[in-house]
Amino acid sequence: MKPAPSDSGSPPLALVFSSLLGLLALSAASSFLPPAPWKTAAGLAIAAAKTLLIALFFMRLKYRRGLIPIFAVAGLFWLGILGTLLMSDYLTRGRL
Amino acid sequence: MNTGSPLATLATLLLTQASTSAARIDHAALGLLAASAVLVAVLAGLNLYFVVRYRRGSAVPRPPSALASWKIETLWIVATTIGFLGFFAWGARIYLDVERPPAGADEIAVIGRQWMWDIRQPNGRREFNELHVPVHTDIRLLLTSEDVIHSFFVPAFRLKQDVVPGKQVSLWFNATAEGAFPFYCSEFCGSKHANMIGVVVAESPERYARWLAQGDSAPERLARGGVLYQRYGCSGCHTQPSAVHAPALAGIYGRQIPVTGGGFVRVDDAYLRDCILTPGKVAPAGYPLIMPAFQGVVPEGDLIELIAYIRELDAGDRVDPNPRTSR
Amino acid sequence: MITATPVSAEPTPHPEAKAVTNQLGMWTFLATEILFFGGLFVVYTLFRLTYPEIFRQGGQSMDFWLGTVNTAVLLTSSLFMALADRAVRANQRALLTRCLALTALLGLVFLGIKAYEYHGKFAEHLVPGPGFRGPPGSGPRLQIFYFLYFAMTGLHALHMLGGLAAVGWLWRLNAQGRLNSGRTEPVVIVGLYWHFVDCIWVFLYPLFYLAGR
Amino acid sequence: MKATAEPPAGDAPAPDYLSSGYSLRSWLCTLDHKRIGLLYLVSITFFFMIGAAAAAAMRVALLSPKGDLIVSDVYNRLFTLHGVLMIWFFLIPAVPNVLGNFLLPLMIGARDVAFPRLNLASWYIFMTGAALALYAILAGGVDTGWTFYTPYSSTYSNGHVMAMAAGVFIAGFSSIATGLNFIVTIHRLRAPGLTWFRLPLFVWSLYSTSIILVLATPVLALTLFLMVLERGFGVGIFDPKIGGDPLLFQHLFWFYSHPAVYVMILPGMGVVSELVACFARKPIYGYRVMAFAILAIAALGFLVWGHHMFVSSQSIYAGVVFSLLSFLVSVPSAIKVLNWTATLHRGSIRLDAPMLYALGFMGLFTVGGLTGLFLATMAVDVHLHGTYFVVAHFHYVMVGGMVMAYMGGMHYWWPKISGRMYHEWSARIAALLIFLGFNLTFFPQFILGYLGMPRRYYAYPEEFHALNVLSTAGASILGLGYLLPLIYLSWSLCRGPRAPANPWGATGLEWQTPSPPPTGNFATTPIVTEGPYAYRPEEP
Repeated sequence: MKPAPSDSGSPPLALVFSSLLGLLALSAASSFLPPAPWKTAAGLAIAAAKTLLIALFFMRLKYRRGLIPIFAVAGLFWLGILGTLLMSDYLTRGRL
Repeated sequence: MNTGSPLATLATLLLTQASTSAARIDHAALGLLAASAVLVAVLAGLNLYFVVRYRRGSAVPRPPSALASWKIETLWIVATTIGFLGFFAWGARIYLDVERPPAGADEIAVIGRQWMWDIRQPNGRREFNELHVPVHTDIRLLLTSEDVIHSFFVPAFRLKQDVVPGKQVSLWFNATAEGAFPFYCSEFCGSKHANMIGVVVAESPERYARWLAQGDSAPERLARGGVLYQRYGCSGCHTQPSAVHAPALAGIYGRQIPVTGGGFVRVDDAYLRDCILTPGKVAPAGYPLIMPAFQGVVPEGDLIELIAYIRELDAGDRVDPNPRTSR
Repeated sequence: MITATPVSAEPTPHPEAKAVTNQLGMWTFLATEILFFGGLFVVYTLFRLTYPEIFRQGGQSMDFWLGTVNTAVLLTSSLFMALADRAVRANQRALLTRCLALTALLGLVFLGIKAYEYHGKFAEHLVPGPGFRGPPGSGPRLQIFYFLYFAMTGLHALHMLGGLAAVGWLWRLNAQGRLNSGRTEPVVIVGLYWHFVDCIWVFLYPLFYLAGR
Repeated sequence: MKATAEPPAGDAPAPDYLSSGYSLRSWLCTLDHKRIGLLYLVSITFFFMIGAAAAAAMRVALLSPKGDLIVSDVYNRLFTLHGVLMIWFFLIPAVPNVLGNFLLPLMIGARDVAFPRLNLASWYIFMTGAALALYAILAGGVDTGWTFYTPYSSTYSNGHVMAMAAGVFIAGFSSIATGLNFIVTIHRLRAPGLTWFRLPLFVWSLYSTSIILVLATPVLALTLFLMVLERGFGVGIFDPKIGGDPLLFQHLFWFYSHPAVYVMILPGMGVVSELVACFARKPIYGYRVMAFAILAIAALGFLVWGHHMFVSSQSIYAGVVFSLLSFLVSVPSAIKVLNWTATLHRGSIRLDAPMLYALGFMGLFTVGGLTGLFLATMAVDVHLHGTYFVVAHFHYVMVGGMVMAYMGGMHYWWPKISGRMYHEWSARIAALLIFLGFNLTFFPQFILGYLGMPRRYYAYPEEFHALNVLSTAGASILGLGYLLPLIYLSWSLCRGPRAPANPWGATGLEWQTPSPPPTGNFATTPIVTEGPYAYRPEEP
């Protein structure tokens, strides 16, 4: 629960930032490829990677222990409940 | 029908059972009632007994219980879970039967609008807030709404179905008793919600046939569907041979067809409805998107008849689609 | 049951314990926000699976370059927010001032670009409602795409405004000399919020700007 | 029973929270959780009275089957007003924001909640939402029902839907603020030695409730936001005309509103656990199971919302899943009822007014819970959905459950809150009147529902007349039962005898400090060495 006393071992923020810009460039570049079903998935995967970088290093989640990571994940878990059960209706009743 | 059973007789005292589903649903309800009554009686009895016996100042011994608490807890967790699952299974079984329409039922269109029920018999006879049906016949209502959500509720049949704008749903029953049974709108729909009520008139098939023949002699539903099929210009493109490259509709109902963008779709009521109102949403593969949208052009009543007509086009080698998906 | 032992008349919680309490509060709030925006993402998924074609059509009308530049702007603002956090912990108040100013400036640039985009959509009659005029060949359903676009980016923009107000508050605290390595909490808390709003945009970018490509 | 004595005469006694300031400012700008609790108490009592007046008007109107006493449009506005005010401005804040705010820090040995400013802000947010809702009512009312179903609410209704929805939306943020505050408080501010399994069950219930508030309320906010946006644009994603789905609104709405039912009942269960243990002088039977049951109800409560939609034309397979999960969530509820009964066994029971309410709760909640099984049984729900059976079930849980628990809790902690005792026999009579009046009002509605009377009808067929008259007769007794406490509690506030620190001989930290407590709650930080409910029935 306590913040780690030091995060000296962490990568410099500039490195994190350039990775973020690199991912953005990757995402933007992929949109110039011909349309394909995997592109949406790739776009979302890149977005997830960017979010992970921001959460771990900008929001310093990497240096937190105990409750804070649990709280951070709880919202996503409950969102999963909403998504799963909602889709269970729509995917088993045909179209709208 | 289970008129012989004492439970059913008890339920009849409360409310007429006039459909094949009614007795089954009453049985489940009475089963729940019996279990609940026993539980309430036991709990209330225990509470009263404890309150009197162990009232403050009474000189009864109060030794600590010898029985381990976890044993009792496990016992009643398991017992309630099993009991509850039993009722779940009972209710779900009846529900699936009640919700899945039988094949070959007579179809009557029911359109809800603020604040009336507009009903069209298979032969085109139209009635408002009255629904004539023959007894001992499977009837499938095709319901839709022109404005807000309504709900079609016949207490004597123990049946109810929300009527949702923008989609066609169905409700089936088999009336078992002759008589007049009220039906209600049971989803709040505005100012005159409480006045959106009517009567189901269940009568013998012969009387029903006579009643049906008395009405204004509109053509049969399929014939009317055929007229609409011409009037809205469907036949111009969709009846082969045609100068326009459009999918032929004969025998298409119930098939899996390829659609643009990959994948397959089963042609059912909901899909036909989509294709008529907003073509191009999920268009059949290989055809140019030239069909105009009929959203706001075809009223709900005509739509039901058009779809019924397309469904029956060249029914020869048709596969019956899963009716559940179109409920 | 209880022994009342005099510990101290006025218990002053350890500052570090207070910091954890504050951050826990902020993370709880962010869990709320995840459900708030997440519900919209679920709705988006539902409609995208149902009507894939309107997302192709609608996505093509999005300005790819404005969206990409805006993403870069927001990511950079997040960098400066993170630098501000580092500056206050190192007690570098002048650096903190500069970082906060840049964060806010980039936030304003983002909102400016957003406003320019909205203006374009209004001018092209792409706002859902009676005045909606989709491109030729599109049906009324296309409005669902724009409804989601305005709802989701609009809510995000409102959150940005909130974030800007919070950064302004930090600016004021700093000007009053009330932020230093002994009192970093306000910067940490506002930073969490700012980064979170950034993360939302990171998902909005592929979902809207790359949908038609 | 060990009541901590008043501070020794030598010390200057700290002023209690009530006499620490008398100006309006000292109340409206207070950061003291106890005063904020009282601000909530006054506000929700006011909204309760408006909501109850609407209910009374409806019951009077239903004396006539023809609907000739109140016209349909007025009736529709009355039940919407009743639903919105009672749910969002009374039931949801009742126990958490009044009793919870007042007691949570006291019960865990803290000086205040974790974020006192946020706590005060939450009251102001609540009042802003309430002001908007009242504006919507006064400007002409809303006729959608509290459920705001689309497309009626988004397109067809001509009431002040936007203002009302905005009011509920804003009040939602007050819920979130309170929930957030409680979660962090319980995690961070427990007294030394107060481990999780030494927490009173009321604290457990507040914790679970807060989780629901924090995770479900944003989805309500989102849903109302989309609905209002749809009303503003004229089209939207719930609008079938452009391919939207009205059922999506119901899904999102019930994702919040079903867990919200547990927000309304869980704190009541917590209160009843305190009352039963204290007045039976026994530890709660199966304390750990009770604590886990509360958590299980909160968690499973998120998974069952689809049982509101069995006849809505949602997928029948999804319906089966929701039905199964609904039965599972009733298991922990049943466990709680059984454990309370087991707690009475070999206790040393006194029937003071709070205990009467607790026993009433146990009976009525059992009936409410069991009738919930009727509605979770899919086939039976096909018949009962949208009828008075649902109305009766809901009121058995909400009024028979939650309000009974709230009244019991108010009486139990009244000496702590006000520093005065109330008149015991008046309280007992009121409890009995409420119990009888309640049953007479709502039991006939179960029968009405099974006979097929739909809810939200201002006029109804003749055959439902007798039962409706019976229900209205019951409502008049119920109304009297609610008026009595207003009278004798007001009297007690001015004239009641001074209350000692621990009038019930209860365990629990809140009884270890004077009545009413000083501003900082405890002169010294307590150290907890024992679990809750260390009662011994052998001692008289």
